[in-house]
Amino acid sequence: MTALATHYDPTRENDSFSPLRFLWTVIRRDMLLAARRRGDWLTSQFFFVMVVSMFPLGIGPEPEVLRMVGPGVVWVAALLASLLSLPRLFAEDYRDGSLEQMLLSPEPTVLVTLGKALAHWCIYGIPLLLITPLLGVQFSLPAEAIGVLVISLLIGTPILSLLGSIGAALTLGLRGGGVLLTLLILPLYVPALIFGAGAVDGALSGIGYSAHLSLLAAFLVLTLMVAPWVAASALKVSIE
Amino acid sequence: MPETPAKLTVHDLACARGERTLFTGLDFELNVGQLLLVRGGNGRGKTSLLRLLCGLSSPLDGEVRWRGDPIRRTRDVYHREMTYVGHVNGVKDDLTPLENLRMAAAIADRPLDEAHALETLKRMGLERCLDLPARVLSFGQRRRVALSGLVVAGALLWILDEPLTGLDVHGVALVETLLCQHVAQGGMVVMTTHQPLALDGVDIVPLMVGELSAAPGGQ
Amino acid sequence: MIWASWNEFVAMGGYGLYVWGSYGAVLVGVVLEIVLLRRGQSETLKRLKRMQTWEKQ
Amino acid sequence: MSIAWFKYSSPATFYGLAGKLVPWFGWSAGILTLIGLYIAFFLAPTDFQQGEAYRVIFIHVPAAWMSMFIYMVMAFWSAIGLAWNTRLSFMMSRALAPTGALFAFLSLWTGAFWGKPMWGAWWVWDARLTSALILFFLYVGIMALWAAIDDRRRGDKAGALLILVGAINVPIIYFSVKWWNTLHQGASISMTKAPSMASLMLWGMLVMAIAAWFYSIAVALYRVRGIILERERQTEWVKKLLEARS
Repeated sequence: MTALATHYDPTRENDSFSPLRFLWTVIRRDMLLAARRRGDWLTSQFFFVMVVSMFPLGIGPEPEVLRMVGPGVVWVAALLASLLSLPRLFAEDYRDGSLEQMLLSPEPTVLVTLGKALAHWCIYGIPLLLITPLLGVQFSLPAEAIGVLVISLLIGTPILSLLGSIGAALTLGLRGGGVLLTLLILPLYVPALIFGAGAVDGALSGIGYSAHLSLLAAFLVLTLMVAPWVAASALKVSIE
Repeated sequence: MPETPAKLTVHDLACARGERTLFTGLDFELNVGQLLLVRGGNGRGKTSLLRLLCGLSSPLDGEVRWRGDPIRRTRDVYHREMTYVGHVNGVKDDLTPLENLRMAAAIADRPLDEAHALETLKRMGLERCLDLPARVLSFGQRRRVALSGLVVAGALLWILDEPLTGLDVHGVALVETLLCQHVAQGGMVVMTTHQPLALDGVDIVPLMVGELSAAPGGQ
Repeated sequence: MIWASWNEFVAMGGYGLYVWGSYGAVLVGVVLEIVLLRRGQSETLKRLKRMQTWEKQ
Repeated sequence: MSIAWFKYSSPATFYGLAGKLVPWFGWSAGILTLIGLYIAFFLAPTDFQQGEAYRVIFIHVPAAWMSMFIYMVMAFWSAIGLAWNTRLSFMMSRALAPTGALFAFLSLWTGAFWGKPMWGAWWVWDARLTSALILFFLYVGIMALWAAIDDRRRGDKAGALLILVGAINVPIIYFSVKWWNTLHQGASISMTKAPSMASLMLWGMLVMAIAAWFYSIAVALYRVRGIILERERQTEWVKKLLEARS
């Protein structure tokens, strides 16, 4: 048995990279776990495709109508897809006790929630961007509009993950957590939806989309600054 | 930072779950080389006390101090020097025991010596299932993975909630030797258990939880 | 006074449905809230009373 | 420091104080409402543009104001509760939520009933109405969260966090909806500036707003008494009170 290696070890104190490394650890960990369970990931992507594909069946095949409705439909589907995959953010770790171990890490809890939100974005957000062009074609959107749609989703999906992490932390361990999470977080998604879908509308109608995208980016920055802290205190409250 | 002596002191601690007050006015001090054995019936607040000591939950009243400072303020120092093994193992089903150890060490921001980790896993009797996902292991084996994480972490203060549950006879013997070695080396342990413990030569501080004011030494 | 007669007041210049629809809804909402509140309060008291006697045994 | 007073005022004393205040606020709300209605229906002239329909603003605008004002008061109590961990602040925000939700719903209802004669449609995606709709969803969300969490301490803190996040978002939602609305529909007739704002109308709305405010205080204090009883069930003073009650 080696001696107690890590008594209180002052040399560790000034390791300035440990928060970043810890953040990367949390992200890498969630990506690894998601890779081991590819089924969940696939269901979320297919959910997104199927929800979007239902609308033309409901609205009718005329290209002009679909072009007008397309951006809103894709964006609302992105909201729903992220809300579907958010309860899993903390639920499994909470159930098998590893969430407690993460809260007992010397690194601040904010990094846990930030890391998990970013991991959720990488796992569930980015694949959405790859599928969107196919769906854009389905709604006969011109190439430029599809480009703006993908960019708006690129800026928008982290917002969905960050705000969603607050909802996931608040509803941790509650019965009916998934529906409750949607009820809590959907109103907070409204600005992202308006700016995101509005950008594509702007591109389609030619009045320009840069204003929308910059406002969306501003909302992303605000969310990035607020959401992890709120989610961290929500986690501490839920774990109590 | 000047190295004040490692000491866990609890001052006038009170804990409630929902409406019920579990205990009040709890005072004790744990020094290096001691093992605090928390006893008490089910639902009397043993687990709640341990979670209060870890800082996972906040007390109704009173304070927990590590090296003289309240753990709320010296959170990073305290969490670097303690490890908690709760009822739930904290072992991920999709990862192999080695991956679990490596991930736990990374999360706890502790260096992991690969050889030492493998050797610990073998010593904990897990050599046959090193590359199997933890999902297929029995509860006892998963418990051993959690305990090997404890050994690899090498923290000063161990907080263990019923570490012996699910372990067979060899497992229990193994844990007892671990505890003896840890305390002998100047470590500290806070643990709860319902099973009898054969810990020779260990300075055990018994603590009953559940009466209104838990008087230490009421073995 | 603006209103020559009672039914002119009720007609509200042809917009009676909208004006009284709004004020009526507010009245219903307020009355409903007060009634539910008082009933809820008395129920709470009864429930607490029952729990108290139950705990006393 | 006034906040300290609140921290040390035990629920028992607050229960008594609230009990005394409820009838005062209740009756003054009633009187003010009568005055407001008198102004609305008997003093305010007929509007040449909209005839009598505009009289709905005497109830619609105060309801909209109150729904936002109550949410901000709830955010205030949530912040106090999280900062000083005072149980009473959490109870106050729980007591206010149903009344806030009622006013949000009423502002939607009266908005629709006013939109019909003015714009010819029961629901118009006007910036204010849409923000009121989203504010109503926020109220529903917070009450759903409280209902879902049994443990009171967790419910209080989780609810307070959600209210604060919502409070940060309310202005952003209003701005984004306004931006979205003006782009699509062009500047529609905005609610408050419809008829020339004669000072009489402003007075009418102000009186009704204060009446609604007093009403909310009375209802919130009444509801908070029930919450206090429920939470302090184990304490002596509640037991004595219950015995006296039987």
